[in-house]
Amino acid sequence: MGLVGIATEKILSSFSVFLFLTILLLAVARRISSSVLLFGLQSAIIAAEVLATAFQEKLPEIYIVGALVFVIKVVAIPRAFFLLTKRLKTVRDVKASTTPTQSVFIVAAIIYLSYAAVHSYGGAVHVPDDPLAAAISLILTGAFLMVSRKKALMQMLGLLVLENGIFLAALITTFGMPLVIEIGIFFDILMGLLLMGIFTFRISDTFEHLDVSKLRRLRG
Amino acid sequence: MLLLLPLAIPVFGAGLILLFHNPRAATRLALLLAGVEIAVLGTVVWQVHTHGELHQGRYLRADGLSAFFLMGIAIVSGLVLVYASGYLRHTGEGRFSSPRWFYALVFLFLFTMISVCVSANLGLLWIMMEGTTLASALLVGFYNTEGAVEAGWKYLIVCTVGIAFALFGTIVLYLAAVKAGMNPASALDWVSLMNAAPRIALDPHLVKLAFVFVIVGYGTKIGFVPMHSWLPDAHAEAPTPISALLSAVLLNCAMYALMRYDAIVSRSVGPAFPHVLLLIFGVMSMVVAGLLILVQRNLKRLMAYSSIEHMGIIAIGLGLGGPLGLFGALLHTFNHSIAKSLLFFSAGNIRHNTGTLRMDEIQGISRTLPQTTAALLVGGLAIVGLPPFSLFISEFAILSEAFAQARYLVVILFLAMLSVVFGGFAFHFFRMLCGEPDRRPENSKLIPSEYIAMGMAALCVLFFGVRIPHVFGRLLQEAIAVLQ
Amino acid sequence: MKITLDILQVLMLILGAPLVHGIIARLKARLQRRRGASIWRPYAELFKLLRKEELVPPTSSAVFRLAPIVLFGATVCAAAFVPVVHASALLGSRGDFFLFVYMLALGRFFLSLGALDGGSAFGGMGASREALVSSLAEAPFLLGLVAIAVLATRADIAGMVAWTLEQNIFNISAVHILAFTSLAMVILAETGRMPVDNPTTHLELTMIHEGMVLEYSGPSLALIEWASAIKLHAMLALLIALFFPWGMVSSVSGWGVVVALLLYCAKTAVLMILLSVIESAVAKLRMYLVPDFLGVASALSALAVIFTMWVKR
Amino acid sequence: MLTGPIGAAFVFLLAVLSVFVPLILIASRAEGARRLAVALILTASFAGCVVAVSSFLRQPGPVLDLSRATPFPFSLAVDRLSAFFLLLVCAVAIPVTIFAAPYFDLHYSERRRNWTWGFFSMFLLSMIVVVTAATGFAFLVGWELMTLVSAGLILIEGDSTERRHNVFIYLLMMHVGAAAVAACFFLFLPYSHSLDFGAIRAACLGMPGGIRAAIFLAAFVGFGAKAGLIPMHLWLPRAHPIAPSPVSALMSGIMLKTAVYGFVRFAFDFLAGGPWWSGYVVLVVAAVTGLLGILYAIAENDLKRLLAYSSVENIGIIFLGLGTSLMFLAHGAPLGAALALVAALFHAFNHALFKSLLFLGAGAISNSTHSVNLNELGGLQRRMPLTGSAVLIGCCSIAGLPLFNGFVGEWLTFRSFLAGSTLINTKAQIILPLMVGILALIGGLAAACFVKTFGMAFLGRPRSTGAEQAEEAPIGMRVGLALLSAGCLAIGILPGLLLRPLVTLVQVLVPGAGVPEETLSIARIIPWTAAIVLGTVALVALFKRRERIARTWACGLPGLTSRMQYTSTVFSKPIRFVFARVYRPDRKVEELPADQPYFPVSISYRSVRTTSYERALYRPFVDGVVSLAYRLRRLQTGNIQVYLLYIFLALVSLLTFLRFQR
Repeated sequence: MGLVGIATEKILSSFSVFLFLTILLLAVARRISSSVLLFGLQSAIIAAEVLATAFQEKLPEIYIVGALVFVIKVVAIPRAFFLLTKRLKTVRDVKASTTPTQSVFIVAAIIYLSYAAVHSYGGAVHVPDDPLAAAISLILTGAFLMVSRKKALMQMLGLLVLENGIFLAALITTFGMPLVIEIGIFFDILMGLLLMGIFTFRISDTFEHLDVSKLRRLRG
Repeated sequence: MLLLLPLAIPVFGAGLILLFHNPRAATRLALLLAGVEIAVLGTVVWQVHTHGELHQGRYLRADGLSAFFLMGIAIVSGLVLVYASGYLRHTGEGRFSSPRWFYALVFLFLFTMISVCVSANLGLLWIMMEGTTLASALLVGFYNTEGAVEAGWKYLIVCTVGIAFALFGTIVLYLAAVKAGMNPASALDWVSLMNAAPRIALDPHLVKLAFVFVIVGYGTKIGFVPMHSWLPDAHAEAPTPISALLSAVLLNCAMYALMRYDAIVSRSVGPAFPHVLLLIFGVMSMVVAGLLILVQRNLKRLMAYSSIEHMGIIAIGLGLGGPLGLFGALLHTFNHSIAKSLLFFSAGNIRHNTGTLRMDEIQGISRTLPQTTAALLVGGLAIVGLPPFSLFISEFAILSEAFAQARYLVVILFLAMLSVVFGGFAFHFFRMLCGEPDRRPENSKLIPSEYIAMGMAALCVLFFGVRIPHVFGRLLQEAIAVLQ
Repeated sequence: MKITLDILQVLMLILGAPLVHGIIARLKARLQRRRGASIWRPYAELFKLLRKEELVPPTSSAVFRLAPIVLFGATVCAAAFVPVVHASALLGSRGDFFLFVYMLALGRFFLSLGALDGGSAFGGMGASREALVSSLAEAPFLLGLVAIAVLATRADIAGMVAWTLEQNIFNISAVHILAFTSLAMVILAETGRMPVDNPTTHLELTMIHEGMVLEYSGPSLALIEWASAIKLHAMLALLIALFFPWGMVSSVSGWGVVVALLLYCAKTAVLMILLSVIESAVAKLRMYLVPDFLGVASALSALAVIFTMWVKR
Repeated sequence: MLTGPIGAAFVFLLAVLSVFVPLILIASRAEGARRLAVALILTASFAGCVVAVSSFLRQPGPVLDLSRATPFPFSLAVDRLSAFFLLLVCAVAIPVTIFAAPYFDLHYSERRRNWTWGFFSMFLLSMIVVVTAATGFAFLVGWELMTLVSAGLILIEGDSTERRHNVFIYLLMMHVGAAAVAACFFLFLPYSHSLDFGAIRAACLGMPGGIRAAIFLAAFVGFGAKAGLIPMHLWLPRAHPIAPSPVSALMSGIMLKTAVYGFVRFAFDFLAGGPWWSGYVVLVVAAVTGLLGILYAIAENDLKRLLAYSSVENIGIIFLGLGTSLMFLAHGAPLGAALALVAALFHAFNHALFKSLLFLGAGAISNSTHSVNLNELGGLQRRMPLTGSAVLIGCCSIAGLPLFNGFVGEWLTFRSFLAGSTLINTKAQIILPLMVGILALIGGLAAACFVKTFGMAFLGRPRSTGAEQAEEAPIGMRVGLALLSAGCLAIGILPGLLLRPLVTLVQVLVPGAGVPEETLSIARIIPWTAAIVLGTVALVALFKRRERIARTWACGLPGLTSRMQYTSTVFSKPIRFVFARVYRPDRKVEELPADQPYFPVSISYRSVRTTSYERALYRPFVDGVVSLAYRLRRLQTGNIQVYLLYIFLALVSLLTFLRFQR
């Protein structure tokens, strides 16, 4: 029970609070760049939690997973996003269809709901409440971002947040899935992002904007 | 070893094709590879049929159910590639829009779908389902037009989100399994899950939760209402062969995944819960899609909605369960894929010759395109479920199961929707087929490749309506046996 | 013995028919303070017409020539259903009143065709009016008879007559009264008497029957006239047989037959007087009032049928 | 049990119609091939007649079981009921085919001729399958094929916009009807566990009343739609007239009877009588159908539409019989039930004969004059005497005149009504005798209608050059007409021919009925009356008479023109006037020039029926469905965020469902 041990304890018990902080900030963020930064921060926290879990549970392969998370979600993806924004040189705000205040309230409601959900379902899974609630609220926030932000990039980001939530849930409930599967999932995420990048280029080429809410030629 | 082959061929084939810049050569190679692939798949199916299921490591397995779907994939993809070889006379511009990319992506697409059918591990299954989306997204956006890009984006985002929920569902199931004391290494393996199903039920609520997420997730890919929104766009904007692949193979693969989960859940918490959900989604899809068919203006969107409706029918068959229900559902997946690809092929010809897919601008093609009309007619009669075509058989089976279980609400809606859909198709087709054509296209004759593809499909539809071959019947029974 | 009597009955209905016409004409003349022609004149007319040559319209086909003959044949056959002096008839015991009514319809059908074959406007006018009247008259005619049949629980005319014979004249029911009225009205319409049709006019606004026969001449005309006379006679005989059969003999015996015959003549006479009074008292109805006239008849007959429910037991 | 020559003949019949004829027609377009095909169809129908008669006489008939080859049990069997209708199909098919051969040759190009004949034989096949099916699967297959193929035959004739509209309505209503029929088969499943007729019959005993009632209603709706009961008749006057005449003959003559067969099969054979109210329901609907049908028929001037409406009327008469029979069954009086059922089946057979005869006659007329509009015909009796005589026989039969077959059916129905007065239940006791009035009215109107039909088409002066230059139909057509009219006369004068077998058949359907003596008495009396009438006619005809052609009386005018004749429109005027409530006519009279009312140059008169079931009943429903569809269409907004929202909402609602589900 050294210093590291205490650190892991702390991380596992209280880091989820920071997650709530990130999503609240995401709700108010007006710039794509800042949202990306927040996402990176969020991923970093998750990575920390992964490592902590690995240390606590003595599961070597989870270290690898943690490393993957760090490399991909904290380093690679945000860089890719910055690249994209530079290349697309679009206006850089997120084009929210809800005012920041509304967003904050909604996210707060989400957090409350996820706690409620955890309390009602919690009996099933014997895990600390906060992280699970954090996971669920990440999922819901991701969904909320996708629905309320009109920029293609922000939809991608929302998807990633949602992804984070699922990943976190998996981690804290089952200490992650078998390694191969995890790797496959990461691969999928990367490919998906790559494709979405291609499509954002195509959208900006063909429509001269990135506002997905304006893509309404196909209906009925 | 045999199981690796059908996965390896498409991957390397895709890489190989990318090396050929000459469209003709690429086409030839693609057809060659397709032939080999089909042969291999055929042997796989035959092996499964004769020696029971095949294994490959911990992650690949092919049992009766896989064999049945593999057969469907083989047949349809063969038809599609033959048709496509003649279809790709003109392609969109931009990167990824040349014939070689087309074929390469198609082979990747096939790879993902095949591996969906042969993956023994639910995690792998999920990865590959996501893979299908990724592989086909570029194909949907192949033409690079406004519509194509828009459809592609919607397809990518909506399906990825849906699939994400499926992942969550998988995790929850995994959690339930692990908590039930299964070894985490094998807690995602379908067979061991089936064997341990009763044990998993020690927390039934968790299992149900898992199924809810899975049905929403994979339901998005299947095109259940209200998660169907991507489907009409993608089908309408993709190149015709791809529309055929999407609606005839991809939807079936998603349905296959759902079947796997349904089997586990039914065995662990009893069939009541999952079947109710399946019935709800099935009926909802049937009703909404059936009504929307009435008011379509674009031929391919019409087909897309009819695909949704038929997925609804299949879901109803699954939800009813019972020997006839499963029989009907599985048979319907096959019949529908053949008939629907036939319809898409004819739609493609019509677009070639009339230059549009807007049904109110098409007239009198029975005079200008007799052969295409014949194909369209056969496909149409089959798709609305009239004898002597194959879909009549499967719908007959599903209906009799529904009546036998005295589910009167379901059957009333079912019959009503059949009539509505019939009305819709009859209305649209009469307007297109009859009347005086405004202008005569230059080449109304089918080119050989189209002729082969459409002819085979039409024969298949008719033949399976008259009788079910013995071997086919056996395969079907084996598939059903896997699920029960 | 019985068979011969049956045949005699039919002959009597056929041969006596012109006499009935003659008598009615004479009675009407008297009521209108005219001397009127001899009651035997119809025979003379028939004889004359039968000897004349026939004028045929150029457009006409075989149907034109066939029509009067079929009409005559059908009417004769219908006459063979009606009992006169004893409760049986040549066909009366097996054939029922439906057959009787439809026999008349057969004749009417062909007469209308013959009229249309003339190719003139009059024929068409007469035929179409006849179509209206007859199609509306059929229902009350049959319903009236049905009412009696329901009471008698049998449908063959002879049987119905026999049943009526057994009843006491004093316990005649409402059914009989209603049925009689409706049948009488129907007969006026069917035989083309006032107030439905005027057998003596040739004014195209009013005529029905006369319009149809306008193109006919010579023997054909004779057959048509004769047939309509037979029709009238048979109808009267039917009324008598169904409503006042008393006096008819059930077992054939010489004197009984004679008495029955005399009684029959008396009853017919009464009916003829009634008819002639009506004819000279009532004005002809406008064409489109005829349906109302027949509607009343239908209502009465329907009531008759409904009343049977209480009368029966 | 396909033993002996009869089984062989049955297989031959099916094989020829299903395989040989189409193959031959696909194989070659030569004249000879077509002749061969026609000959094959004829021999097949003849074989069918043989099969029907022999298996009617000696039960059990042939049974053809293909269940091993087909995905669901598919077997054909010829029991007494099937045999009767099989005879109906094949017996009518022979003359129609004979007629059709020259007709199609004259009307169609090479290609269309081959298509037509192929469909023709498929059409016959489908109807044979329907009447001989022994499993629900076989029945439904035949049932759907029948609709499709007939639609194809109509579309071969042409595909103008309104034809398309009519065919569309036809297909749609038939499909809905088929759904009802399928439902009433499937409803047996929970109890019979198979759609084999034997199993169904056995299961019926142990079924709850509710299900039986549901099955009865489904059958009534499903088969009623096919038979054209008002208000489900909408398609009939649209589809029958636009088909080529031989096909209209098949549709009106036979196809409607398959619906009667289906209803009898269900209501009598399976259910052995519906719930207590069934008789009343059927009776009322049938009465309305008969009355309105004939009223609409009279008002028509298009010969084929007129015939179509009269089919509606005759279906009404048939169902009057069926309803009466159900009523008797409900009150436990098998004898009366038997009588009414005999009446219905007898009339069904007769209608098959004379309605196909009349449609073929219409075909011959349109073939010679290129018109079926009664206002453009006239004077044809002199120009085409044989056709005329045949049609005259048909008209007399359908008008229900004695000595022709139509009468006997109506007579039996009348007598079954009368027999109703002996029932215990007072309601039935009054209602049935009153029905006599309805049927009498129908009969009278029918007579009027066909006086008009024959008179306007064949008598008087020709009303158009087409009618003036008309020539007698070619020999093949005449043979077909002659055969059918001979049939009408034979059954009309010797009804016993058909009545005796029918009585034996009814013994099967209504167990313990015994022989209704009416059937015997009519069989005995009709020949006598015929003897008297014909004797008198012969006697009178013997009179040698001199005749001279003289101009028709024209009130002293120089001469009559065809325009001074009564037209079909005017002829029906009085009746249309009296029944104005039924038609709600919209009349328009134009006199030109308007300023001089006494010497108009031209007067145009138009009167159209404004009562429309389509507008009153069907439009609102269809519009409702379509508008609902449009409302749903609006949900597909095209905005991806909304789409995502749908997914999340679905998920959330399912989670809440799960939350409260335990």
